[in-house]
Order: sequence, then structure tokens, then C-alpha cells
Amino acid sequence: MHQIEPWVVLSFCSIIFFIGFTGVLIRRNILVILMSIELMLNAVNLTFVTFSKQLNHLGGQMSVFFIITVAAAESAVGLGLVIAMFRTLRSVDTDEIQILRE
Amino acid sequence: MLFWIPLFPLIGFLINGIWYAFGQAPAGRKKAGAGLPGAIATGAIFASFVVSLMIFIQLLGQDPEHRAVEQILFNWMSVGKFHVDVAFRIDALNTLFTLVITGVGTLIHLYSIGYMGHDETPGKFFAYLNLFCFAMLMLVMGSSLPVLFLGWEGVGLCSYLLIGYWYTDIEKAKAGKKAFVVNRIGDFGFLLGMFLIYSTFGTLDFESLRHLFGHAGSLPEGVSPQVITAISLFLFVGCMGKSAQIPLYVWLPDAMAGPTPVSALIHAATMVTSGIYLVSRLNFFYTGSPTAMSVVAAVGAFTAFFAATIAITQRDIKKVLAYSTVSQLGYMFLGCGVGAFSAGVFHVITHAFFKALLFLGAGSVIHGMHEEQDIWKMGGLKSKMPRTYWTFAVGTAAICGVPLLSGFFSKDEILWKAFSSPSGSPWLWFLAAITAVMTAFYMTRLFSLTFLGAPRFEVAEHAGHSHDHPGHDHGHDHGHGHGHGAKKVKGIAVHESPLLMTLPLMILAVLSIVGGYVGWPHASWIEHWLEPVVGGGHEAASGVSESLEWILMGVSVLGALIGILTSFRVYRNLSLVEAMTRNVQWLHKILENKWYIDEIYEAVFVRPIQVFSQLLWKGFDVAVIDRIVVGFGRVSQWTGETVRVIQTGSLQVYALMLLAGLIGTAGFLIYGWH
Amino acid sequence: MAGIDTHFLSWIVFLPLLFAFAGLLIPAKGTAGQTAMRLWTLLGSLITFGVSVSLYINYRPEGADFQFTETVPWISTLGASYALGVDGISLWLILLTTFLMPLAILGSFSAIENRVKEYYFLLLALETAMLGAFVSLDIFLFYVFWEAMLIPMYLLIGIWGGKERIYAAMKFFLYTLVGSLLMLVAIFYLAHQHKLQMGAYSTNILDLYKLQLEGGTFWSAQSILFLAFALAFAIKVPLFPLHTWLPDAHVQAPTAGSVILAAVLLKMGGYGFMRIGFPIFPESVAYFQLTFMILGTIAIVYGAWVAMVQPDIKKLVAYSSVSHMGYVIIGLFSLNEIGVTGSYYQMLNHGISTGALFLLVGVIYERRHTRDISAFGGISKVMPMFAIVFMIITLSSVALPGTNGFVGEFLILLGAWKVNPGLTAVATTGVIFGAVYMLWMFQRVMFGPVTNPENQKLKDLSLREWTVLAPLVAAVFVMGIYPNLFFEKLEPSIQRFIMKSTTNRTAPPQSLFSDNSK
Amino acid sequence: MDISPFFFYLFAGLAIACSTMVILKKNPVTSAFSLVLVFFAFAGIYALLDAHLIAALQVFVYTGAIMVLFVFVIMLLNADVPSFDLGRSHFLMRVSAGFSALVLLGIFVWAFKESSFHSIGGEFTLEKIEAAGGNTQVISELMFSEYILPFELTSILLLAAIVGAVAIAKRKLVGGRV
Repeated sequence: MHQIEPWVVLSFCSIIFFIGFTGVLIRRNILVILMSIELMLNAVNLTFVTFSKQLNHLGGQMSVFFIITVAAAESAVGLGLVIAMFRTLRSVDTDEIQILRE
Repeated sequence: MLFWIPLFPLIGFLINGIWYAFGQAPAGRKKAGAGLPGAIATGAIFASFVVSLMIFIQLLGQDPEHRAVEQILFNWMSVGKFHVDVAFRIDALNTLFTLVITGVGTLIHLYSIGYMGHDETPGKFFAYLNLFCFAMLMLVMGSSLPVLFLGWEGVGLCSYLLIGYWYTDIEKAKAGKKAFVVNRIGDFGFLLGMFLIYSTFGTLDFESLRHLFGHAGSLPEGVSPQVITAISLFLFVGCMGKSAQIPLYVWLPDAMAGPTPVSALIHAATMVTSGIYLVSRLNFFYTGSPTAMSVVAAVGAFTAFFAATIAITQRDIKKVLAYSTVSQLGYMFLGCGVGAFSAGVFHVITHAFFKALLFLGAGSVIHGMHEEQDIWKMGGLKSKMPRTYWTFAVGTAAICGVPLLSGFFSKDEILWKAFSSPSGSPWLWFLAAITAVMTAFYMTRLFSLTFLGAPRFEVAEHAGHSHDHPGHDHGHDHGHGHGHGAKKVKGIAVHESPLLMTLPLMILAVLSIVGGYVGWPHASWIEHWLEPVVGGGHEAASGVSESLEWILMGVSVLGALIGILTSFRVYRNLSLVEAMTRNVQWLHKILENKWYIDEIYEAVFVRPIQVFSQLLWKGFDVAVIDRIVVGFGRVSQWTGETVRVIQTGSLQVYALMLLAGLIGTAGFLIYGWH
Repeated sequence: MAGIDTHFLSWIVFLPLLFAFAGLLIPAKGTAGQTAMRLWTLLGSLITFGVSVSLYINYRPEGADFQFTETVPWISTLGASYALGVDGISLWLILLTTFLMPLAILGSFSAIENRVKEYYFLLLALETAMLGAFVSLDIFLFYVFWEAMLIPMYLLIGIWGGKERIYAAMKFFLYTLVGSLLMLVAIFYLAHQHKLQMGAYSTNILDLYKLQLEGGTFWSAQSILFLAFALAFAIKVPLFPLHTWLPDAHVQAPTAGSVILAAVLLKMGGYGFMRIGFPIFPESVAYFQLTFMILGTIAIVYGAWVAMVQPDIKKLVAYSSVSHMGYVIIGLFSLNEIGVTGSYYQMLNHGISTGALFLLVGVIYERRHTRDISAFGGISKVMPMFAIVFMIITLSSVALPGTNGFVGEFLILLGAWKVNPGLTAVATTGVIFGAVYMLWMFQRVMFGPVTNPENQKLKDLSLREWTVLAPLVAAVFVMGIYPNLFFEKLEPSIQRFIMKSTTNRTAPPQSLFSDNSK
Repeated sequence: MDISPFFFYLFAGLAIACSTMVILKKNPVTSAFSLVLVFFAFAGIYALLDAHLIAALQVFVYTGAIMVLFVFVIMLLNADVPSFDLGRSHFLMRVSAGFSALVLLGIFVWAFKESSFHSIGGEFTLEKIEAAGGNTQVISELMFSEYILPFELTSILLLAAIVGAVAIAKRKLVGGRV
């Protein structure tokens, strides 16, 4: 039974990260986009923990702790925005929400 | 003790000025009469006259070679080696000026109390008048060029303020501005002269400069004559401005817009002579440069002649006197230009007496005629204004050069020096002598048109008119004052001026008679007195005998008499005058329009500069520079507009670009360095 | 207060900002609140002035080059530090700033009605930035303050300005920004040079004075760097032909903005030349001396001529600033003690007299809501006290002896004459044209009959306006009659400045074509 | 790394599969439930890596709190909106997104594989942590000593987020729609 090399774990993180990223790019439903962002955040968290383990340093895990907190805050605000937006525009379609352009 | 001389007028100015600014000027404050402000101002200037007299007496007792009183007040500027003190120095030359300024000044202040009696803002008037005296005294007492310049510009300012005193008439305000600007052109030359002096000699102090020069026209070592000439000419440009010489004389006739006492004090007796003061003060520069001397003499002689031609045809009593002043100033420069500085200064003094007298007399006439200034609308004032008549007659005789009056001595001295001095020439003498004839002519014309013959205006009955006219608003509405009195009463009720005004006239008349005796030919006290400062009068050039001097004197007296008599004859019969005028219509027109000099200046300098400035502003500032700047803005805007296409507003497109950028960066990091 | 002895300059610099932030707590709603806000700001600026006066008292001209110094490391990788210090050159500009600030604030008491709190906050923030720039002894810190000045001024013009305020504010912002960006690049280059020559990064100005840079030709390092700095400074001065932002900014800015802009911000340019431009690049100064003197002379004449035909009083005053600051440039570049002292003095003079002119224009603008010269006439009759003050300031502006303007212009021209008499003669014509445009404007506004019925009932100066103007009038005469008061504390610093700016510190030329074979 | 390859690959495979579902499934409810599975898989991997506290937090916070929030919002919005099941974006977009993601992923994997991660001797070895009372104990101690400032800041952030979320989502009572 061979060992799992760190790069394998890190590559796994990358895969999840880019899946998340692709999700952000290709989906039009803003809720799914938010979920994809959560996926990316998780991938990053895992990277931190991997390094923490590899380097015998707990800073990585501390960072994850903070990231989780921030992610929670972010999704709370994000979802709040979604609700507010939905109320105004009756839609969660990013193609219809292009106020930023003007 | 010296500082009291300028300090008294300054105190007077501050009292009157602050009282006016806070107590009289603001809306709703009580207007003061002329009495108290006038008394303050007169007292101030009289006090400084007394001090001047004391200084003079002190100087009398001193050894001629070291005849000077000095006082350093404080250090004005001190930068590196450049060091200027506010310091006064009175020697033989400027003690005469302080006496004239404070003496004649006192008389004119006194006169003003009467003249400005009905003015709206006498407080302001007397404040300005005192400020002027302060500046003028700084000018003549300053021991270095910057202090002199302080006074020089100060008198210019007061002149500006007083010419435009009745500023609600825009023409008068414009005349004030013109005076200031033309003077500034002169000051431009003055400044350049100062810079050149400082860069050449390293000092601006009169005494130090004089010591550098040593004696009698020798130049300091290592200084080229060209530099001396340049300095002299630069400074002379300043004198041209202040003393109204060609080509910068144009402001002085316009300056007559000011109240008449101002014309007497500033534009006849004192300020305009400061150019002569400067030239005499720096005589060592001029004697060191024959070129500069000839320029001064030529400009002086030509100005004297030129202004006299204009004076012959003027209708405004003050304008005639103004051109006469320009002409007389030309004489003074002629004197200085031929090396006879003491003769020039002598003429300054006698001129101060008789011209102040004439101006004040004219003021009295104008006062009596209710603001009428056109001599063609006067006549026959002899009986109505006897005191004015007699004093004016003395003044006229003095300026015409009637023997044994002051003008005769001083003018004759200049004429003789113009002929005999090494730098003089018969041509200068001839020009000056012609001018003397013309002077006699136009002054007699003025005199006879004003006082003799029958009145050429509607005479109102005298009943009920005292010397003082309550309800007659003198000065108020001055600009529209022509025939102002006539509107109220049918015709003009001519009256003699009050004693307050005629008393100074009488004193000045006496001075105009006796003032010349200090310069008795060949026994001239004044020449002797000034010798340590301006150098002795040059010995007559060889071959010029004393008999010639008597002959020339006889010629000039004869000329004056001819001028006077012709004028009397001509102007007794006015229809004859009209006929003569018609015969030489073109010349008369040119002269009456003052050779169109104002128009020429307007067309050659003023308009082009204005048009060009407009062009610079609209055509360069806005059209070129701004367009370039806006052009830069346009370019970046265009770039923005172009690049903007990819700004779709879609977050996902942005994210995709982010990704692409990331790939690019990663690619660079991997391959870029190889 | 803690550290007042050791951090004296920091206190002066940040005192206004402290007051500004404290002022945010004042509920500025309603008339009472607005009044409270105004008084609070005035108090803040007055206290700052008081503290700076004690700076004046404690400054010893015979003492060290820079006094009251403070140094705290800041950005170690760049070598930047928070270094403050005062010499004679900064001393008077600090006093000018703190002296004018209360007047500008008091002068805009009634002019500003909306967003009062923000307005005064920005004014105080601006004061901090200006003072900071004057005391910085670190070039990077100087840059930070320099840029920080831009923001409040931009907002002051853009929010409380006249009709075309947005255009003017943008123009002001872009002009200054363009200049300062090049300056930033040059700063980094200098820090790098310091690393190369001395072994460590430093942006301390005193360290940079010791740099040796190749100079003497146009494409040398010194010249390019000097031009990068000079562009920034010349835009601020403003030097012809980079002046066109000034008329717009002045005309559109609110009164206090104009006052501060003219009186202090323009001085930043001159100060920059004196603190940075000249002593760091002595050879380039010599190399570009004639160029800048010509530009300065053009500015004098050009500004005066264009001012002559302006229909708007503020624009006229703005162009007169161009003219007056032209004198500053020729005086500085004459590089002798007389000229430089005159230049420096002219900066102070210009601050006083142009500041006062803008305040006066503000006074009349508040009454009539126009600055069009042709709308006036005969004001002297209606507002005699106003006319008197206006006259005095006008005289100061045309440099009448006895007023402050004369001392500056006289010294400048005297100093410049030694370097280049021909140009000086041309520059001296500014004396004539200065009188023309100022007096012509004065005549059209003040003299003549009152033709416009709207001018009939104007109120004369109020007590508040007197309080604003009286110190300026006093300053005009004090500075004109006893300039030694200023020169005393200035002289050693100016002498050191000239020594640094004329000492040859060039590195041996590293030209490709240098012939070493001989 | 001394972790069980079996469990790692199990969890990893699950995570990859479920994340793909998240981004590909049309119905957000499906996506949400796939996401829950991803989170659980991650928690498993954390546990494998001896990060017990993180693993627990992952379950509590993500699956417990955040996912509930998501589902709650989906249900809140789901009512009577025909267009809720939104499809994917433009074809070109999808292709280029997928392509770039793959390229960058390739670069990442390559980079990770090429790099070597030496175990620099950090002080918190597994043994030490065990001796000090376990992962949770050590992290907690760190959190209240060395990391106290970020910790406090985070709490402020959370507070701000709560207030913000409420403020944003709150229906304005006056003036009709926001």
C-alpha cells in the first residue's frame, strides 16, 4: 500500500477548485454560482490543511477556521443580496442582472 | 529731528484717513465739513514747514563742504550684501525742496479749506493731500535711491488718487489711471537704472555713489562711459514720466481733472519737479556722460517748445496752465542738460511760486465762475474779482519773464547757460527763446481773455450773494458742473473768493516777485549755495563775453515784451482772432487737438496691446494650450471607449478574463525567464 | 499633551486633522449646528496658528539646518521614513498657511450653506496635507502629502464650485496628477540611485542631497530627473505654458478654495523647487537656468497681458497670479541671494495679496452673485470701506513701495539683473502692465457713476469681513515696511540653499563618447 | 503522507463526482444536495489529515448552517417562478471556460508534481499535539493567544455580516418595493 503524495492531495484540491470555477463561469443561476464559490473555498481550505499537515504548522488550520467564518458571513450576505435582488427583478438570472455595466 | 518733517504729514494723513474711513465714509455716518480736517492737515504740514526751516537755519550755520544733516531710522531691507536703510539726508539741495514743498504746501492746504468747503468728502481730500506731502518729502529727503523710489511711487499714487478724486465721473478716473500708468512707464526706466547702478557700483546710496565719482565729471575706475550713459538715460526715462517730458508728458494735461489745489501742489509746484531733483541729485552721473546730457537738454528744449505750441490754442484755463507747466519743466531740464543744475533748481523754486499762484488763481476764478473753465466764456473778471486779478497779473508777469520778477531771473539764467555752457548751443538757446516769446503770448492771452474785456457770459445780479454760497454744492457733481450755477440763477453770479483762498494768493504773489532775487546774475546766492552738491556753474565758453550776456538778456526781454504786447493787441479784438484762426485753420486744428498725440498713442500702443492680449487669450490660451490639454483628455477618452467594448457587465465574462490572465501569468512565470 | 516636545511638528501637522475628525461628531443640522461647526473649525485653525507661532518663536536661525526634527522608520523596503523638520524656508510658508487658514474659514462663514460639515472637514484636512508637505524631510512622505492635498481641493472645487465646477475640478486634478506621477517615478529612481551609491535605499531628502548624478547635458540622468520634478512643480506654480488649469480652478472654486489655492497651493511649486528641485540637481539647474528664466519672463508679460482683457474679476486675478509667480521663477533661477530671497518673499506676498483679493471678490460675489466686471461700476460710492481695502490690496498687487509686493519684486529683479539684464528688462515691463490691468479693473469696478440699480443698495463690509481683511491689510504694510522681520529667520537657510544648489556634485561623465585615450 | 489511500480516493472520488453534479445539474435543489455530499467528503478528508476540529466545523458550519441557508433560500424563491431552473450560459462561454480551466488545472497539477514539499520541522508534530491534549485543545489555545486579534476581528466581521444581511434582505415597509 503506497503512500499518498502531497501533490496528489493538492491536485485534488485544484480539481475541485476548477470545477467550482467552471461553475461560476457557465451557470446563470446566481444561487448555483454561490454554491460554486463555496466549492472553491473548500478547495482552498483543503490546501491549507494539507500544508498544515505537511509542514507541521498549525497556522494553516487557523486560516481555515477564519476562512470558514468569513465564508459563512459571505454566504449570509450573498444570500441576503439574492433575496433583495429577486424581490426587485423577479429573477436570479445573471444575464438579466447587468446593472454594473452602466 | 529730520524724521519729523515727513512724520507730521503722515500723522495728519492717519488722523484724517482713519477718521474718514471709519467716521465719515460708511453709510449713515455724519459728513464732516472742510474746517476741522483742513485744519488738521494744514497744521501738520505747517509743523513740518517749521521743522524744515529749523533744519535750513542749522545748515546755514555749517561749513559749506559738509553741509548736511543725516538720520538713519531703521534698516529697511538687508539681504546678503544688499542693504537699504530708511534714512534721511538733507543737504543744500534738498533743503530748498523741503522748504518749497512744506511752504507752498501749507499755503495750498490753507487755500483748499476754502476751495473744498462744499465738497462731500473733505476728510478724504485732506488725507490724500497730507499723504502726498509725506511721500514727496520722502522723495526729496531719502538718502538712497530705494527710499527716493518709495516717495517717487508714493507721489504717483497720490496723484492717481487725487486726479480721480471725483471718481463718479469716469473720465476723471480714467485720467488718474492714465497718469499712474504713464508714470509707471517712467518707473520702469527708473528701476532699470537702479538695477544697473547696483550691479555696477554695489550701492544705491547717494553719498557712497558720490564718493565713488570723486570730483567734477571724473568716472570711477573700471566703469565704462557707456554704462554711465545707460544709467543716466534709464533714470531720465523715469524723469520723463514724472516730470512730463516728451514722450511721456500726455498724462499731465489730463491730470487737470483733479481739484485745482491738487493741480497747483502736485502738478505744478512739487511732484512734477521731482525729475529735476533726481537729475540734480545724481548730477555726477550726468556730467559723466555728455550723450546723456545732450539728450536731457534736447528733450527739455523740445518739450518746452512743443508744449508751448499746444498751450496757445487751449480753451480750458487749467489746460493752458498744464501745458505751460510742461513747457516750464522742459526749461528746467534744458538747464540741467547744459550742466546748469543750479539754474534748473532755481527755476523749480520760482516756478513753484508763480505756477502755484497761477493755478490757485485759476482755481479762484473757477470757484467764482461756478465751475466754468472755458476762458472763451469768461472775460471782464477784473472788476468782479479784484484780488484774484491782481495776483494773477503778478503771476503772469513772472512767468512771462518781465524783468525783476522771479521768472525773469531763473529763465534768463537757463537761457544764458543754454547758450554759453560747453554743452549748450545757440540752437538750444534759440528754441528756448522762441518758447519764451510763445509763453509770453499764451499767458497774456489767458490773462486777457479771463480778466479783461467784456464778460462773455450772462451775468447774474449780485443781490443776495455773499462770498459763501450756502446750498451751492461745490465739488459735488463736479463733472457735470458746467453751467451748474447758471441753472439755479439765471446767468453766473461771479464773486470774489473768500480770504482763506485769496490770502495764499497774495503771499505767493509776493514770493513770485521777490523769489528771484536769490539768483541775481553774477551774485547768485543759490548758485553758490548749491555748489557743493551740484558743482559750480561752468565757466562760460571762451569767446563768449559778458557783453554778449547782456545782449542775449536784452533779446529775451524784448521777446517777452513783444509776446505780451502782441497778445494784448490781438486779444483785445476777438473778431480779429477769429479771422486769424480761420486763416490758419489746419494749424489751429492740429494745435487744438494737441498734435493728435493722444490719438496716436491710442492707435499705436493701447489698442494694439489690447487686441493682441485678446488674441493671446482667446487665440492661444484657450485655443492652443487648452486644446492640447483637452486633446490629451480626448485621446484617453477614446481609448477608454474602445476598450470598453469588453466591459460587458457580465461577471462571468470578467471571471473568464481573470482566468485567461491567470494562465498568462502562470505561463510567464514558467517560461518567461528562459 | 503627550510628546509635544519631541513631536512638535507632528502636532502642528495633525492638529487640523484632529479637529476635523472631532468636528464630524458635531451634529451640523440646522442653523445652530452649522454655526457650531463653523466656530469649531475656526477654533481649530486658530489653535493651529497659535502653535505655529510658537514654532516661529522657538526657531533659531543660527541653529541647526533643520530643527524640531522627527524621524520614524516607515517603509523600510523603500527606505522611506516619517521624517519631519523645519528650516527658514519651510517656517514662513507654514506660518502663511496657518495664518491664512482661519481667515479663509472665517471668510466663508456665510458663503457656504449646504454640506457645511463636509466643507469644513475638507478645509482642515487640506491644511494638514499642506503643512505636511512643508515639513516633510522625506521625499516620499512629501509625495504622499502632495497627493493628499489634491483630494480635498478637488472636492472643494467639484462640490462647492461654480457652474463649470466639474470641468474645472477635472482639469485641476488631471494637470496636477500628470505632473506628480512623473515625480513619483523620479522618486523611485532616486531611491534606487541611493541604494547603488550609498548601499541602502533612502528617500530622506538630506540623504539625497549627497547623491552624485551625472549631469550637464540634456540627456543626462540629472536633467531628466530634474525635468520630471520640475514638471510637477511648474504645473503647481503654475509656469507658462502649464497654467491653463489655474483660471478655471480659481473661477470655479469657492472663495476659501480660491484663497487657499492661490495663497498656499501655488507655493508648493516654488517650495518644491527650493527643497527638492534645486539642491538635488545643481547642474541641471544651471543647465536649464536660461530656459526657465525665459519661461518666467514670458509668464510675467503673458499673464499681465491676458489679465488685461479678462471680463471676470476672478479670472483676472488668476492670470495676475500667473504673472506674479513668473517673478518667483526668475528670482529662483537667478540663484543669488538677493533674487532667491526676493522670490521667497514674493511667494509670501502673493499669498497675502492674492488671498486678500479673492476674499474681496468673495465679499462682493456674496452680495451680487456675479463676478462680471461690467456688472459693476461706482461701487466706491456705495461701499467706501470696501473700496479702501480693495485699493490697498490692489496697490500691494501692483508692488507699490511701502507695500509687501515691492520688496519681493524689487529684490527679484535686482537679483535677476545680475544674471541676465536683457530678460530682466523685459520682466520689468510687468511693473507697467501690472498697474494697467489692476487699475483698469479697479476703475471699472469702483469708479464712475452707479449705473446698475442692483449695485445701489449694497451693504458695506460687515464686522466679520473686517476681521478677515484687517490682518491681511496689516500684513501688507508690515511686510512692506519691515521685511527684515522675515529675512532674519530666513537668511541662513537661503544661504545654505544657494550653496547646495550651486555646488558641483556631478558624477564623472559616463558618456559613451568620452575620450579616455589621451 | 500517512493517510489511508483507500479512504482518500473514496472521498476524493465522491467529492469530484458530486461537485460536477453541483455545476451541471439544472435544478438548484439537486445542486444543493450534491453540495452537501461534497462537504461531507471534505470533512472526511480533513479527518484523514488529522484536522479533527476543522472536520467537525466543516460538518457544523457548512453542511449544518450554510447548506440549510441555501436550501431555505431556494425554497423561499422557488415558489411560482417558471424561469427558476435556469440552464447554462452561452455555448462559446462554456467551451472557453472549460478549456481554460483545464489548461490552468494542468499547469497547477504539473507545478505541484514538480515541486517537492520537504517536511520542514514545524513545532506541531502529531506527537506533540497528542501530548498537549489533542488537535482541538492546541488550536483553541493558539486561537486565544497568538491569534487573538484576528479572532476578535472575525467576530466583528460576523456581526457586521449579520447586520448587513438583515438590512439587505429586510423588506422595506414604506414605499413599496425596494
